[in-house]
Amino acid sequence: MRKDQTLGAYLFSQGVSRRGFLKFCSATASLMALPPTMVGRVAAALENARRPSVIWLSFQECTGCTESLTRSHAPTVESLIFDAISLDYHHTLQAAAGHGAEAAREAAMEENAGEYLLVVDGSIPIGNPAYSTIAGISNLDMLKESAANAAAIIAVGTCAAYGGIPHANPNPTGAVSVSDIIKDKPIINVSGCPPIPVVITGVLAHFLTFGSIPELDELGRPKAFFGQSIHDRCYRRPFYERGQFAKSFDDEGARQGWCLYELGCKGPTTYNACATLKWNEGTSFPIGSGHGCIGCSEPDFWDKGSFYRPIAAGLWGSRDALLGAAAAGAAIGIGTALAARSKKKRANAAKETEST
Amino acid sequence: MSALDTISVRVEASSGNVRPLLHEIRHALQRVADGGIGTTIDLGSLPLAPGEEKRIEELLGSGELRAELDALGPTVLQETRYAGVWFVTHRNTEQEVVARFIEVTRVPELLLAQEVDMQRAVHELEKQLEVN
Amino acid sequence: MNERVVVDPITRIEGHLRIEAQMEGDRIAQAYSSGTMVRGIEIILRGRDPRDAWAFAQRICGVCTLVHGIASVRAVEDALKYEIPKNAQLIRNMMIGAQYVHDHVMHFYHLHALDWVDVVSALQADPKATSDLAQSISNYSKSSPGYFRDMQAKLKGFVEAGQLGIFAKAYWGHPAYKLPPEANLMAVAHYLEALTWQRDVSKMLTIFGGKNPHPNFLVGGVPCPIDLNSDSAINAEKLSQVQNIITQMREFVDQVYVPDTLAVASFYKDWGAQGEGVGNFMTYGDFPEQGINDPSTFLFPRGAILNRDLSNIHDVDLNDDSQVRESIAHSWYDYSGGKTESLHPYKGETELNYDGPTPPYSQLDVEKSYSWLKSPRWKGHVMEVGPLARVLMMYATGHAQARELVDYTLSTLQIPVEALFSTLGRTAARTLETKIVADNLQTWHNNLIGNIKSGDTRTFNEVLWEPSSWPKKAQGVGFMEAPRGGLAHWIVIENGTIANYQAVVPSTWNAGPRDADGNPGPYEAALAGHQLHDPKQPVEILRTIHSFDPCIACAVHVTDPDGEELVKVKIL
Amino acid sequence: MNSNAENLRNFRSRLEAIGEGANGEDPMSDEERVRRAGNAFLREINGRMAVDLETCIHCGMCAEACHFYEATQDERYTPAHKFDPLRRFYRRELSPMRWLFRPFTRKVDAAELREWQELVYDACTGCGRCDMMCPMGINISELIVVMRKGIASAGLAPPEVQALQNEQLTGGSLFGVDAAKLRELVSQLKSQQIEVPLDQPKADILVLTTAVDVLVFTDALAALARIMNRSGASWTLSSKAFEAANVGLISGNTSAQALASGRIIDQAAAIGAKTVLIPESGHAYQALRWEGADSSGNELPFEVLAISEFVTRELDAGRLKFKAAANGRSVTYHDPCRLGRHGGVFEEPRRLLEAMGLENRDTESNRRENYCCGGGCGEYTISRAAPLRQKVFEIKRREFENTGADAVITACSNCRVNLMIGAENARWQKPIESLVETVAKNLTDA
Amino acid sequence: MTLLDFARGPALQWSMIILVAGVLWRLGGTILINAKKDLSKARKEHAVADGLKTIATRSLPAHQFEKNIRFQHFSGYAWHIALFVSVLFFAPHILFFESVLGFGWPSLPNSIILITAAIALAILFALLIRRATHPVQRIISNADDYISILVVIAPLITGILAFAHLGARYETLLAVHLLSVEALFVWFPFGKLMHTALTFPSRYQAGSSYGRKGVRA
Repeated sequence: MRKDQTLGAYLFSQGVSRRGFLKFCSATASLMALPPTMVGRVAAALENARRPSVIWLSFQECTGCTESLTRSHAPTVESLIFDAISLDYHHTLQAAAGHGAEAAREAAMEENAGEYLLVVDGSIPIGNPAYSTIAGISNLDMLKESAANAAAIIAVGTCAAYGGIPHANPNPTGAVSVSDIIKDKPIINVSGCPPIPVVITGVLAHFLTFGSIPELDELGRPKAFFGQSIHDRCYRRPFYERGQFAKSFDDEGARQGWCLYELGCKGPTTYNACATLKWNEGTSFPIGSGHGCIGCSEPDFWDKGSFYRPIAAGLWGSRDALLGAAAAGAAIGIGTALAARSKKKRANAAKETEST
Repeated sequence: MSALDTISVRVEASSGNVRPLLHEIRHALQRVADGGIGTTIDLGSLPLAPGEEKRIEELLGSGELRAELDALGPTVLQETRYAGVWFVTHRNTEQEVVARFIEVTRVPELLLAQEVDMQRAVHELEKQLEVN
Repeated sequence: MNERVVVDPITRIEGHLRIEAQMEGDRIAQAYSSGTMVRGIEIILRGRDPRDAWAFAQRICGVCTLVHGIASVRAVEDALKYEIPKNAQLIRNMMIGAQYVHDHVMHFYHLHALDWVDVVSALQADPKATSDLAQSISNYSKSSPGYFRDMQAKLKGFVEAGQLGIFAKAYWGHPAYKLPPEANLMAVAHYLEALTWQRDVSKMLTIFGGKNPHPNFLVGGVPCPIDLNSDSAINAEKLSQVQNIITQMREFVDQVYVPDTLAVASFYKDWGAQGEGVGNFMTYGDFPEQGINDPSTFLFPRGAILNRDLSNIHDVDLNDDSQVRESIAHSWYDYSGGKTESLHPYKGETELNYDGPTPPYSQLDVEKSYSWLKSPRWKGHVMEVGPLARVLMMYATGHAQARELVDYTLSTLQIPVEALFSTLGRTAARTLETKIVADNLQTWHNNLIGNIKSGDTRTFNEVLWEPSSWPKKAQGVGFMEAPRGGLAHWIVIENGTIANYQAVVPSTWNAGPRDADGNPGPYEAALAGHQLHDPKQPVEILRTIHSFDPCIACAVHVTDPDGEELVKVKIL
Repeated sequence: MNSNAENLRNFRSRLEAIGEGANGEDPMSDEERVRRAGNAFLREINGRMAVDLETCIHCGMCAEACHFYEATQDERYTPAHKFDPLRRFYRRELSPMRWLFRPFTRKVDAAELREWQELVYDACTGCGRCDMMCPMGINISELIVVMRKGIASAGLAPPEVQALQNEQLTGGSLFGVDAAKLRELVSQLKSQQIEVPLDQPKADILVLTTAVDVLVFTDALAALARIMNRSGASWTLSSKAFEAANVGLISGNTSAQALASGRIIDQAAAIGAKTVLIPESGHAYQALRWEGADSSGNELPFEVLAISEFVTRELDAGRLKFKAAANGRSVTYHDPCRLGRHGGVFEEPRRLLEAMGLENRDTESNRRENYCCGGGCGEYTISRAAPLRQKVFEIKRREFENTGADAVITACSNCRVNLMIGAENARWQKPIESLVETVAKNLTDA
Repeated sequence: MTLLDFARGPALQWSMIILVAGVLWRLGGTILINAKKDLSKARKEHAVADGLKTIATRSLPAHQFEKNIRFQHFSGYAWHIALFVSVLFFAPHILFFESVLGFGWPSLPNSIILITAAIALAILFALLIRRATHPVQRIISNADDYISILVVIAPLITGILAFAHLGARYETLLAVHLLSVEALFVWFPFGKLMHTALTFPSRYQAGSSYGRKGVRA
């Protein structure tokens, strides 16, 4: 598919029928979590869509987000790369290395100025620019340079979206998110550690289809995927309603699929599509495999207490603080009582001189 | 220990969404039967418990008509036991399921020959005639 | 012309790696390996619930997405003397095994292959001849001329469109690429095949761990319960799904991966004579049959080999203060005892101390510190870890299948046993151990089913779950053989929280910089002497570095047991 | 009886004149009043009261126990409201959180002390019925006593109470009764063959009487003497300390209370009494039995008995005997609050009635839940409160009528005076009798 | 820091510290303003037993009072019991108690909790209206009474909303619920909610001081 070619023309040239195109469109609408009634609009938009250049930067990351992308089945990573986008720079996947790799990035930025999509995974350390460099360039500089002419930025993964694990207390490297640095570009946060692959591709598909960013929630995430909590859409929700909870891993409740709230599940406060899309072509999702949600699509989820501490238990620290408070309270109480006693004594003394 | 303890109770995982789905299908079907427009339900948007999708499939069963479409991977359009209710499964070229729908309509639109395709077919038939 | 060749970024790896090669003429005199990214996960781990540690540690790396999780739960279990049920042991083995097969195949096709395979050249291939070639090395079903024709057409359309995407600016046409067009086309086809295949087989971790990447683990067992009557547990349906995945894995390994490795290797036998490294190899051992405390039952044995001497296997003790030690002589850290000290991980200390050039820079000052990686040493020796070390260890200890596979490979390729100590040997060893692991997956799965049938469905041991049941102070080490080599996490638990946490990972062993005595790390040693055909297109460097399968996010870690003055940065 | 009725009429006119003898408010500045009230509060509030003041949840259930509220439905008569100034003072000055509470708690001023005078003297008899109601277990009556003490210290006790208190402070007895008057009565009794040992130098039992008995219920004193003599005990009445009533307790003046108790205690010590016998007076029993030791600062060297307790003991010991089945009449025993609820003497009077062959028919509220006569704790001396008292009397009247008994018997002359006045005003004919007189009448002659 | 993090973390911690310290401060400071020893001779030496007995017996009104306070008595019982059931037997609450106490207990089904919470809420509203309109309660009420009833009502309302996911996102509702509970914790030591603790010494005193006079209080 040439750069100036529309997707409709490209598919047509590949011998794909209109029927096949419509199938493609309804699958794409489903992927974008759009209602089936939107297929018509998707078709109209996709027909005229052009293959965007994508520059994917990896900063303080673990490559889990890229790994996740490769698990995408709709579209598959290969059809994404071959048909839908032009992935011009991506550390882990690209053939070129060193100068060649950097040259590819620079060329893509130049040729597609103002039109390319910048994808970022990983956080950016601002404690010291040398905490993370590529080709001798600090992440901060590379991000600013690459963002300058981008059409939009997709922050993939919780690190890029919200700082993620490097940002976790005490944040040794001063890691920050993309939106902490770039303020003048539309940014889509596709959070998750890693994000669900079809959510990554779904957002790419949205940009490809409509050339614009989808509707976002207050944390910059596409509402289509992050609009409802895991808990709201969890198949174990009826057990929660009935008050049936697994009390321990591998107990009878756990085996029968009872709610994992008491084992620390963060589903109620986590917004993501795991419960509906599930992972790896619908195979399962964490709750489906017996472990509570750890809340990985939420900002600072690393610092919200143990993954096994129920939400309701709070994060109030140790009992020592309460013992200290008890001691202090008792001491103040004793003090006030003693002061009150001496006040009474003075009043009794005063009585001697008082005539009634 | 009471006698109740000896009765083994099996609680099936259930999202509680299967019955409402069937109700929705029923109403949609009534609309189509009354001459109204069809409805498409994206199964990917429903939170289903493990095994529930299979249960839905079993509940709907399979009817008289089954069509296979080969475009960007196979798609199976299976009419269910209930006329006018179709189970549509799209797969990609790697046979991975990319989307599943329940369509309530007389004929899924995907089965109709498309005008563009027919134009191309006319064109190609002409070419064929020229060759021979 | 004694220039400095800099390759940064080293792509098709995990993480941020920079190689600087000091040239003497057209040969590399000295190579310098630098990890250029630091996050400080071990600092972040301090003070947290040890039961949570796996999730943090796992985010060290998303490629070897499971290994740090396993090492972490094992470290906590070792510290607490926490026994896990047999099913959990088997499921963990299967998850680790699945990770091996998945990771090695992806490394071969998606990270390493493009060093040997010229994608552009594939356009010239004859699909029929390609089909013949494919059928001559394997009975894999997808090998018809039509199949390769479609593949070639797709590739052609892609290249002709001018937007090469991930294939842009590579060293296509470089004379070091020696495969005929047909082999290139076959490899490109399998590159794409492998992408589909890996999506399917990655589901094994999802079945047991809920998602992939980053499946879930549990101190004391595994989180997925087993109940043949429940949809919400591992049931018969899921077990048969697992069986299908294992079958699919073994098919691909036997019919595609192994034949491809041998086919490609046959064109690059000269790489059997370079890129050796240090000649010292170490394994921690893994895949326990009877529990983690009985190394004699491990599939992968434990030991150390010095100076290629396979007849003398040295014992490795991770708790011995004098064995594993880390040096920071050329790393951007400081020790209280000075830069020349080396410390055992239990006592490890670190203070970030960047004294390199201010970015943007074009060259590092290798006389000083030049990497965020430390330099771990075993009894002072530089050690290589990874598939080659494991295969050598199995070979040396008489593992029958390993011996058979190694001998078969050597004879097929008609290369001497010394060729194992090379870039080629490293890549071949990865393929061979993949087959061994894939075959064992079937055994573990059979054992799991057998155990379930015998009535044992336990997957979690609750006894030590509550931190109140723990000793006030405990320490332990969790080790494993990650796909990239021996991995160990050391943990110190005090009052129910993590007091110190340290990971010494395979890529630190392999990619670390020089130590206080100036001994280069395995990457550095392996690169020395390489001849570069064109310093501007140093594909030779990529070949050897990729043969180690670098994982740099893993390799960089910092700890600070004192918790004071965590970050002290001097910018020169 | 007749003489009693006549005496009562005289006593009523005397009562109405008491207030006139008082000087009205003590002259002092309002600041001084507030200061003195505060000092009194400071002295009197103890840990028990602190807990009570902290605990009140303002549920208002106490109103339902209060006869003044029940009779009028006036919410100001809610017991919890009656100690509101004390609560506020406490919160500002003694509460553990006084520094926090002070800015949010209005200071008690003189106007309020004046306002609360009516609430704690006219509209509270300290009967303690609300104490039994309170779900938090607050001793409300005790807190109202402290309220009275504060108001009294501020010189704001009602004129009648102040007048009586002054009289007791100066003369020792009340209503113009003095030693001479007592002697006169003693000799009068002697003329009726009733021997009253007066001012014996030594005696086992010091018997007290009250001005009301001397003035009104002379028969009661006679009856008492008959009982004592019949029991054969060594007893005496002392002209130096014959007055059992303690106006200090009523008015809230602790000094006056201590002085009145002190006279008795000293005299008992002087004659070597082992027992001090309280006549039919509820508050006198409380003043000496339960508060005498605290007033004097030492444990009492003698026991304090109400006359019914004494008679019961003598009966048990066989020293006294009743005529068998003398009556067959039915009566209703009215528990005086300070003898019963505040004193713990519930059963002895009932046992005596039974022993005399009288059928006791308790009112629906009885013993610890009994309604006050409506004029206790000096209330009946306050002229302006007469209409209020009369309303409250209706509650008693209703309860008494519901029993259908022939007569009301009580063991407190104050109750009796008050009930008789109420009955008279209401033209209610039920006889209101004295327990001690009934006992005396039913003693066997031998 | 999100609102929920604040509510679960520092706000919870500090409100609990204030709660514990405040309760002991007020309790200690009150009880230790000691009473003088009563020098009068007790009628019987059962004061301690009587005190303890009264702690229990005061939970029920004496027969003769019962008819006058039937509404208050019933409603008081009903809302207290409903509230305590809601607080003590809702599974998430038990998890909180477990985190503080180190042990938990079985929970009740959510439907029951919802009913009890609704009952408690309805009665509290009725009592709030009664307090504002009934002459007796109005005259003895101060700000404390209204604040105290509101800080009890607030967690019930926010709890029901959070439970039913009504009105806002769950974490916001949960945060608001937690904050309302924390407001209760903070207010607890300073207002009349302290009767929860003080009623025991108070009743004990009534029982023992009346008891030594031979009167069952």
